[in-house]
Amino acid sequence: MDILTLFVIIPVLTIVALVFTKGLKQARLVSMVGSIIQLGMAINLVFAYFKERAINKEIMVFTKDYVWFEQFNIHYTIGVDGISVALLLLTAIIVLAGVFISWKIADLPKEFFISLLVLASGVYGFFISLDLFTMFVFYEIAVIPMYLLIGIWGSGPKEYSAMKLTLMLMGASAVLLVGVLGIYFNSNADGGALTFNILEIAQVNIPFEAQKLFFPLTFVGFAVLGALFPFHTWSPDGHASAPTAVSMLHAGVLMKLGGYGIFRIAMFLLPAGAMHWSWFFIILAAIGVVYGAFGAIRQTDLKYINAYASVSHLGLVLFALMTLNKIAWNGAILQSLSHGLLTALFFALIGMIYGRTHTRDISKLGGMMKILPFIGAIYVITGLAYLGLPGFSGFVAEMNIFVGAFQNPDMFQRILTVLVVSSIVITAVYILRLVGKIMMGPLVTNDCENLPKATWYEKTGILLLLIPIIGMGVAPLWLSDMLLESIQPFIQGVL
Amino acid sequence: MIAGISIYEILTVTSILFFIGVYGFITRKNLISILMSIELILNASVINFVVINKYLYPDMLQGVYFSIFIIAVAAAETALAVSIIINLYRQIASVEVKDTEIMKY
Amino acid sequence: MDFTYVILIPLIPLAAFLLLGIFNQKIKPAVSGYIGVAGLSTSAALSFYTAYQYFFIVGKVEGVYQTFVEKTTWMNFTDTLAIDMGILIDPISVMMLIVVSVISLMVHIYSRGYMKGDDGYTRFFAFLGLFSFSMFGLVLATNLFQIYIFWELVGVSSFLLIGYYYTKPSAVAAAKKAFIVTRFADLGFLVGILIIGYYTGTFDFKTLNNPEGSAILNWASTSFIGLSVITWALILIFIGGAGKSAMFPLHIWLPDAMEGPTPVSALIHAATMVVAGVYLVARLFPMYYFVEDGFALNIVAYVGAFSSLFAAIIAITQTDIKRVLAFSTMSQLGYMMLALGVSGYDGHEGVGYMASMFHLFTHAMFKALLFLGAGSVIHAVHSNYLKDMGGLRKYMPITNITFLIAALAISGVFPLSGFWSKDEILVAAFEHNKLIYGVGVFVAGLTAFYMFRLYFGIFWGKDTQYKHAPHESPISMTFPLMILAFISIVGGFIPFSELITPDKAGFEAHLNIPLAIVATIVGLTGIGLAYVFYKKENNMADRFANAFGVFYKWTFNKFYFDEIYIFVTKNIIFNRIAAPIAWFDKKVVDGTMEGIGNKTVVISKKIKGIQSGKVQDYAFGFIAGVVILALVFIYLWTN
Amino acid sequence: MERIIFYILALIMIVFAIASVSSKKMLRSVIYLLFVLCGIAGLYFLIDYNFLAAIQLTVYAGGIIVLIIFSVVLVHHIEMELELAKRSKQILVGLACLIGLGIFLTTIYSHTFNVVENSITTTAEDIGLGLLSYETGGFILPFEVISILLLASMIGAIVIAKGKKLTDKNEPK
Repeated sequence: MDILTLFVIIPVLTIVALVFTKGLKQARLVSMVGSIIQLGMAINLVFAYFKERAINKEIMVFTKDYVWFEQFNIHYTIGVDGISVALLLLTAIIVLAGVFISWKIADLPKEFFISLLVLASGVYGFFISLDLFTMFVFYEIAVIPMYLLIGIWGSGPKEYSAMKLTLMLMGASAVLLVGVLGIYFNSNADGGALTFNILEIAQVNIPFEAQKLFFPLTFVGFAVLGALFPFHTWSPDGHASAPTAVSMLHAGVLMKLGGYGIFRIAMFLLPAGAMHWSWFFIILAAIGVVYGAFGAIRQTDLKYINAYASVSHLGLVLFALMTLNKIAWNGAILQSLSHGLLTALFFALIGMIYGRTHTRDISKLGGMMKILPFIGAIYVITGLAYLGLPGFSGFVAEMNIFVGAFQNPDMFQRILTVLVVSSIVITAVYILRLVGKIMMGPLVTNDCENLPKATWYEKTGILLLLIPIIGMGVAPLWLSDMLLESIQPFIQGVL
Repeated sequence: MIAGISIYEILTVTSILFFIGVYGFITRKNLISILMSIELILNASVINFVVINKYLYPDMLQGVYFSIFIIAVAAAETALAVSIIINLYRQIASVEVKDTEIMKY
Repeated sequence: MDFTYVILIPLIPLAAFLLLGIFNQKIKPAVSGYIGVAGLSTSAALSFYTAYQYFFIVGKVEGVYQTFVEKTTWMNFTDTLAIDMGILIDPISVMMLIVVSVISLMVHIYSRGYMKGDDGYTRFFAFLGLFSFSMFGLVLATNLFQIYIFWELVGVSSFLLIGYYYTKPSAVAAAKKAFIVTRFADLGFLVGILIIGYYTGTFDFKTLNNPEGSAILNWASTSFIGLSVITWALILIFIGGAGKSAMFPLHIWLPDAMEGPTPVSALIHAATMVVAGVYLVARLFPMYYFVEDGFALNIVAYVGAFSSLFAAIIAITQTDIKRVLAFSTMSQLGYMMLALGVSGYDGHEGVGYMASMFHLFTHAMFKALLFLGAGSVIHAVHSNYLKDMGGLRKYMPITNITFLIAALAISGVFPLSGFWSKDEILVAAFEHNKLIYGVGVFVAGLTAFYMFRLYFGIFWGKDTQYKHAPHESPISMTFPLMILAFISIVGGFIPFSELITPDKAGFEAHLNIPLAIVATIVGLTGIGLAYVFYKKENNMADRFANAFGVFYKWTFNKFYFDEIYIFVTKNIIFNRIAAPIAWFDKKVVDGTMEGIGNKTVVISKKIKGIQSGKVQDYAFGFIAGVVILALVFIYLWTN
Repeated sequence: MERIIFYILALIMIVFAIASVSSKKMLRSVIYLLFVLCGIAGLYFLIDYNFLAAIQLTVYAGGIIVLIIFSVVLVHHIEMELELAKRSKQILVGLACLIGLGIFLTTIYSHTFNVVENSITTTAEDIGLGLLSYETGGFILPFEVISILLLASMIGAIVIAKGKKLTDKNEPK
């Protein structure tokens, strides 16, 4: 058994073990153990990667290849580079934190954890696969459980939100599938056989006309998951209705699949298409950044605010990707990681506040810092990290994006960059409004004076997320260098 | 052979009959009327069999045989249809098409 | 000389912050106060040692002060462009170390008395530690990006400290306002950094500031709308500095920031953080001076002069003593900017630069003193307003005397420290630009007037009947006052012209007697007027105010800048931009998506009707289909 | 002479067919159909297929029409007015039928039939022999199959028509 396939096997084994559990206590224990093993493996993978990278200069390391469906040349091809390693680690962290945050889930705990782990296994599989078709399969595996998770364990208009989210993502998948097949049927442009293997396709010069046609399809297919304006509307409703751990996992990891897919497939395989279309999508992304931030200003539901903030922050990822610049790409990956941790943390905190006060309406909250000092303090820290304060991961990512985007001497792109930079001010406005309203200020109601303090599992979950955020923010060099090295072969295509 | 009448004229008549049958089949709202329209259609085609046999292949009788079979089948069909109609009438007290749409969707 | 130990100066407060922050609940308040003071004392001692080492032992090589840099890579962008973290030792950074550590230490000591019994005592000291760390990091920054990083951290500690009384809505609003306004200014700073980073290929101060370096020599290589891009970058960076240093029109946050505890106002909003903008311009002074013949520097001068005048006028009418001091701070910061703006580079030409730094130093001391004195008063009478005060000299002798010393110093009375630094500024302005000189002299008079209005209003004036007789503050509060008063008296005799000059070579400064006399006369006139108006309780001031009428009202309302700010934020951003976007998102974008969904349902219902279950309908479809197919195949599909 | 008879027959058939599908009275509609069927029998006489004409008369005109009349009488009041389709639908269907007819006719007229002039008279004997022959071209197998089919349909018709008892248990109303 190779080191990467284990990432899919472990969740599956955990699911199998979960099937035989009874009740909440056993279910969460099994999930926790499974997730901890997973996290351990992810950390181990980081070290193994560094060791391997020192001697192996291929684009991907730990590659394995098994034929899966011979007729169409579909393989189970796996391998990782620095980017996937980082994202795998992120996923493992968030899944474990999600398990901790769901420690007290009341309804159908077993089924909940199973769905959660199915989702996780899809994500893991997506990050390790190097075969378009396999990737697509894992992508679907990751997206489908969302419907159940929101529809069953959600709150508010959950059926509606679940349906909306699933339909929009499925619609995007359909578009994506066309793009993927388009790539597949052009993969013999140099006379070879049709193939789904990403590394092989990257060697092929797909005709420009085909690239022009299939790049937007592939891009949009993934970008909907990355909340590209104007296809972001599933995100606020979906997040608002989803249970906490699902919001965490979805915003934290699943939405990263979009950016990662664009990077790995759209950009890497269709570089000419990317260059041809970059002007268009960069505008959309820039609009998304500013638009999401402004949208967040006016919301009154905590989760909606965070969802719009995610639109804005993930807009930055797409923006950075479309600038076709190495530094900005590094920033995009960093932003993916940073946003994943931050937004998961935010959702976790919102879940805790909601679990105690049973409201997410900011007009009904106030002065929480006094009653819940730990949660309040972490909330403020998270808010500050979210608005890009130095010392936290967000700053590092944003600076990479801004500096990278500014390296392009094209005046149009510069102006867009300045526009995008201005989002840091708008972000400050809504974050501070939020913090000022719910954490500071006078108490709004008196009946919440005896709210329970944060429990050990909540604290564990929070610290699990907070420590990497600070780690990334204080010492970004090793991570940034690891990513830069891995980006190098990808950027060559578009330069 | 009918003296002075070409095959074209006969075929014209049967075509007209056929389409009258089709028209009736689609426009009538009563199960029995529909059954009658079907009879018209059947008859029009039976004539064609017969006439083509007579005009083009007078040595053979296949057309005739076919018409006999068709008449036999039509008789059986009518008998069944009538029994179904009667049964239906017992159940819903109507033989109008609009009352028998329960199988839609 | 190895200056690596300087890194400890910021790290010790950081350690204190982490210690107090993480074990917030577990540490006894008394202990946390000691931890804070001990940490800052160590930093201060190290700062003095550094200053001694630098200025008197190893700093000067062949008459020129050297720049020492110790750094390590923090993040790589490209092969050449990277963010470094490190320390940069040169005259101004060492001077700032002294200022920050002294004021911060004094405020730490003072706060032990002032904040006694407060719920968030430990939290307060933690935040002070965070601020000190950030400020030290800022002054020691080796490159633009590092200064930006600490710049933001300073901003956030300011946010946290202004919002220290977080249950008070006005404090929360003020904290938000301060952060957002400065963040808005930082936008300019950041874009400026991006431009500089792209066109010069470095963020490093040493490379950028080298008068023979490519960054300065090649400034004209690219231009944008009539100006060199580098000039644009410098203007944008100055916007960042103006935001922090409360220059017009980004000053609106500073008066509100007085919602924070008074020691915080003294530390952050009088002495250290607000001078960061001045420090930033001074840090990049060679660039400002050489690029495009000082175009950006002229902007600095005029903005500084205008802010100085503007704030001084407003200060006259305010009744909240902390706000008077806040506007005074803004006015004095304008003075420093003005001084930088009129400075030259070589030798005696650099007097403005020197004077600015000199004034930064002396101002930090006496303004901190004023704030701490005001804090002592507020502590005693539990009010911020002049109307609740009067005749306090009898109750609070030490505060009275130290406050008087500070007021005299800021008014520029010989031989207190303010006299010397202000005189140098006026000399520089006189040599450079007569208009700015005129403004400077006028502002000096106004300063003396409003300061003594304040002084007489608090300690003399009417004999207010107090419910609880005010009493002198404890020793922990008066001790810092005395130290600062001492520095305010003798600070003017430090030979700044030897130590801090643009070309780092030093020159002989002479007292320009005629200008000094003019300034002194103006200052004394201001004091005299204040004496006449406010020494005894009388209605002259009111009569005067009535005579000015509308102008007085405008001034009293700070020229309605807060209203404009509220209009912009509430009406324009919140209602005119955010609300339509929220609406647009709900109705148009989401509406489109929803519409697609709904239309699908509607259409499917329509299509469902075709499947009617009527055989006749099917038959019709069949017949019509056959007919059409037949038509197509027979007539249209004829090859 | 035959020509005239043919035209008369054709006219009768078409007119009564139209009347049959458009009449509002059920029973009349059936009677009109009877005329059409008789006309068809006449046509068979004209082309010398007497046996066929006889079958047509007995089975169709005799059997089926009677069956239909029975059912009409069983389920309708004699004078009940039938509901007609919507005018728009009538026109639409009529149009489709006319176009279809046009296609039929143009196709027929554009095709040259290889007509063999003859005056062979087919007797019932010929037909009977052919039907029962099991040599090449014989129709004995279809004949048997048809007879089975008739039997089956007869049984089926009886079972269905008398099905009331079966439904009684389930529907006690």
